[in-house]
Amino acid sequence: MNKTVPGPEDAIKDIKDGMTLMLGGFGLCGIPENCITALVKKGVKGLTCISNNAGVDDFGIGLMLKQRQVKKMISSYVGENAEFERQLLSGELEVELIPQGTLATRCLASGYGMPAIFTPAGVGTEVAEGKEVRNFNGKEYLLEYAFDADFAIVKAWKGDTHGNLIYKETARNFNPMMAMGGKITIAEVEHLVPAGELDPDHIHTPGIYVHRIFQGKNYEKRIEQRTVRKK
Amino acid sequence: MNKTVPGPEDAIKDIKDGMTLMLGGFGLCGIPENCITALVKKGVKGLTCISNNAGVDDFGIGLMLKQRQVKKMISSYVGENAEFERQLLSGELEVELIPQGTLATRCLASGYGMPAIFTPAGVGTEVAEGKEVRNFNGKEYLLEYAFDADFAIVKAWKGDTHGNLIYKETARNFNPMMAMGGKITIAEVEHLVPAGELDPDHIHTPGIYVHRIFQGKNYEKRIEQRTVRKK
Amino acid sequence: MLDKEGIAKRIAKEVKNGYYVNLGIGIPTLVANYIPKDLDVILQSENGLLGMGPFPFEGEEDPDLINAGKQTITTLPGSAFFDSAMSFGMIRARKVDLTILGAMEVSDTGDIANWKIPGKMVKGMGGAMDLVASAKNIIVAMQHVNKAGESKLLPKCTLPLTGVKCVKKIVTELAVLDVTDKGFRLLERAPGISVEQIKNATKGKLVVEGEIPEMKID
Amino acid sequence: MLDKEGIAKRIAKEVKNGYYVNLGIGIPTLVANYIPKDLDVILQSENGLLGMGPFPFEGEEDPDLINAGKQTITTLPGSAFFDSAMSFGMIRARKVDLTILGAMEVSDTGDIANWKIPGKMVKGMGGAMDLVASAKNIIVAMQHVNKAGESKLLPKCTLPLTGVKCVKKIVTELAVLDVTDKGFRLLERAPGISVEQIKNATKGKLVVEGEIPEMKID
Repeated sequence: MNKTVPGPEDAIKDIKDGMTLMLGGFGLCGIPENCITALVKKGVKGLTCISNNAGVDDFGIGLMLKQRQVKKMISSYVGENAEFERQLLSGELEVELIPQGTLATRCLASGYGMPAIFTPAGVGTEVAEGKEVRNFNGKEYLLEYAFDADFAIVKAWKGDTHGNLIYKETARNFNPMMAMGGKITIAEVEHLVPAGELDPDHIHTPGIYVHRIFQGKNYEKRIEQRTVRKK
Repeated sequence: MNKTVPGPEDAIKDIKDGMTLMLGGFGLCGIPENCITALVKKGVKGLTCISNNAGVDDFGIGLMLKQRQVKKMISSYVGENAEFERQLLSGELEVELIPQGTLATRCLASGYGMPAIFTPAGVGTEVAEGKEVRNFNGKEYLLEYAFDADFAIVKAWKGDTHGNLIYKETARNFNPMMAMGGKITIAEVEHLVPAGELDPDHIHTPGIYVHRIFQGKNYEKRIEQRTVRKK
Repeated sequence: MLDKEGIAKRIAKEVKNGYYVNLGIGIPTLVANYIPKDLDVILQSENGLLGMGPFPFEGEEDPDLINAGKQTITTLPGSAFFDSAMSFGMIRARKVDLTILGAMEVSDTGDIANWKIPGKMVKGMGGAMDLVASAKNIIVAMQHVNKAGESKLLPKCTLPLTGVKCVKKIVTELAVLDVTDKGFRLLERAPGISVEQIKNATKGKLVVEGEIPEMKID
Repeated sequence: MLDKEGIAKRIAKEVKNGYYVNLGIGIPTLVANYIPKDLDVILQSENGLLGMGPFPFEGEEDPDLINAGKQTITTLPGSAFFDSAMSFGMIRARKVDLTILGAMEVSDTGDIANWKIPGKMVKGMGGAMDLVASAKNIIVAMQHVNKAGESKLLPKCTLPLTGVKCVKKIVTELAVLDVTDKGFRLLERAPGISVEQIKNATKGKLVVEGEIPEMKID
């Protein structure tokens, strides 16, 4: 069950204008750098991107925004970048802001074949507008729907040729749920190994959820907030 | 954050007659042997047990059934034991049979703070009787509720003093969801290690879900169907 | 007429390269033995394993490593373990390409009954209801008639249902049939079995169009 | 009057042994510095970590290891990583004992507004709406009045809400207050601050019963 493709260009070759993509990562941590570069190069447009954040001006999804490839962002927190703000205010870019846990759980719902979930996040706020509210045991919850994404693009630390993935530290974040939630899932990994080299007990995303995998290159892994203490 | 207790008797000491327990395991694989023995010794009665299976006559939950400690079983597959059948037919024991995936996902819902989930399992069957049916995108789903269990009792392979757990192979099964789903969660482990010895990337159940942990003893790990091939 | 091994052999031909397959208990389990070695196929065991291998060698049984039938098994290179919520998650999300399971009855609209006989001790549905409710492709392996000689391919199931309108294909000792909008469509006859015999053994609506070839198994 | 560090110090006194705590960005982050060393407390970072440690030493930053504020951090013995679905799962399931976060406005019924100012660029709510909707105990760290001198403790929030009826306690530069059925209940005065000053700075319903002690922080 070899799912290896040579590189990001092959992995994303059938991503078309107007499609909906899930992109893993939290901030700039655990983002699919290679695929983003390939998407920028390919120049595919009118995309709806489901991603917790929108990158910064010159890195991550910010690179796609700069090229005006994104029609709509579905995120929980954006605006670390000026170009994003400009496009938003000019009406070129549409943004749907949703609570972070709702975002994560709607991805999980897609991957677990659940059409909708209930969450209390946003009850009584403008997030609840137009949504079904339901009371369970005296507490109110919103009905939130699973996502319907054409592709999920994730980044893992290690992966094998069957598509099994292992993430590193907090670079895990949204990647596992998105890997499960896409109709077609592309994984880029820092270390691609033959099937059998990963401990089956350590795998975070089983290969059944992954359709294409490749060994990524030249990871920059930019740090957004470098905070340190003195020795 | 030391959650270690000396042994199973201490771990289960406040389990009372009439309570609802989740018990991990699939068949006899990954069951909390030490806690079951302690529950039998304690003689607590009138229990509702949420467990995928009900053990065999002389092992697992079968030992509790023999002592008539169980009022109700909530399971997906039972009847590997004669005493169970006798009690069921005589009306001493109540059984609620639910699909295995529904059982697993209702546990997950408890652990993820979701009051209910939607699943297509059982639509159009007697499992759907009295339940809300809802159509999403042309497919029908049942609304199934999260469980409300007083205690969850699980078995892991390794655990640390903070309650972090790692399961082994298919002994994982229902244990992680139940560990998340109980109001109070007790974990028995084959290898209890100091906090810091487990790789944080390998942990299946984070310690926040576990309230008490102890090093189990004398695991029999009985095999239900010994199937082999010749060399 | 096919024996159980014959039914398993015929079903194995439905397995395609790259498939993730879930095999039920009984005849479906035998299918694994007949999947051509040159196909890349991964077996899912719904208790929490992808990449189920053969039974262990004597003395190498691992009590922590079993399949959904509670049998001792082995893993293969590339195997992955997961919990039961994820296991049924991938089943519900239709990531499993093919589900093969046994049945007591199937209706000509694709309903299936395989978990309960009124009056008998009920052991439970296990994962069957989840599997049939979600699988994108379900093949049923079953006997065409029961021990009393009565058809198990019916206009309507008489036993409590496991799932509705879900079965896609049926392989019995007599025939291969698809479930279509018009009822059971006869695709192949078992070696030595006539269309007439199949008609007589099928109580549900049966569609016979054109020449029905004899199935090829080897 | 307390400075930011003072507010953080006072809030740190609310942290009990054995607590799992989620700290928001801003003043709440400072609270970690004042939790007594003899308490066993574990910090949850909602991007997927239990057991958040201090900032790394210079040169030891790991880009794969950040907190919810995107700052480089470290782990501690007993840390565990998990995905964001599980992270918000444990938040929704009320496994986190205490949530501390900032606010722009709080109402005397416990509503909170802290994510959006109409007319300004909206960055998003991040995890705040999930946290306030589910936390069993929420303490808000905030300034009692805004830069224009207007009270931020109101009868009704004027800004778009983050959550309703969720705030339990508020610590400001002037006071510690509980949110009760009857409104804000004054518990403690900041050093040198009079009840009258707090009354003047509080636009929402304020309950003052008996002698109000001056808070002790050291």
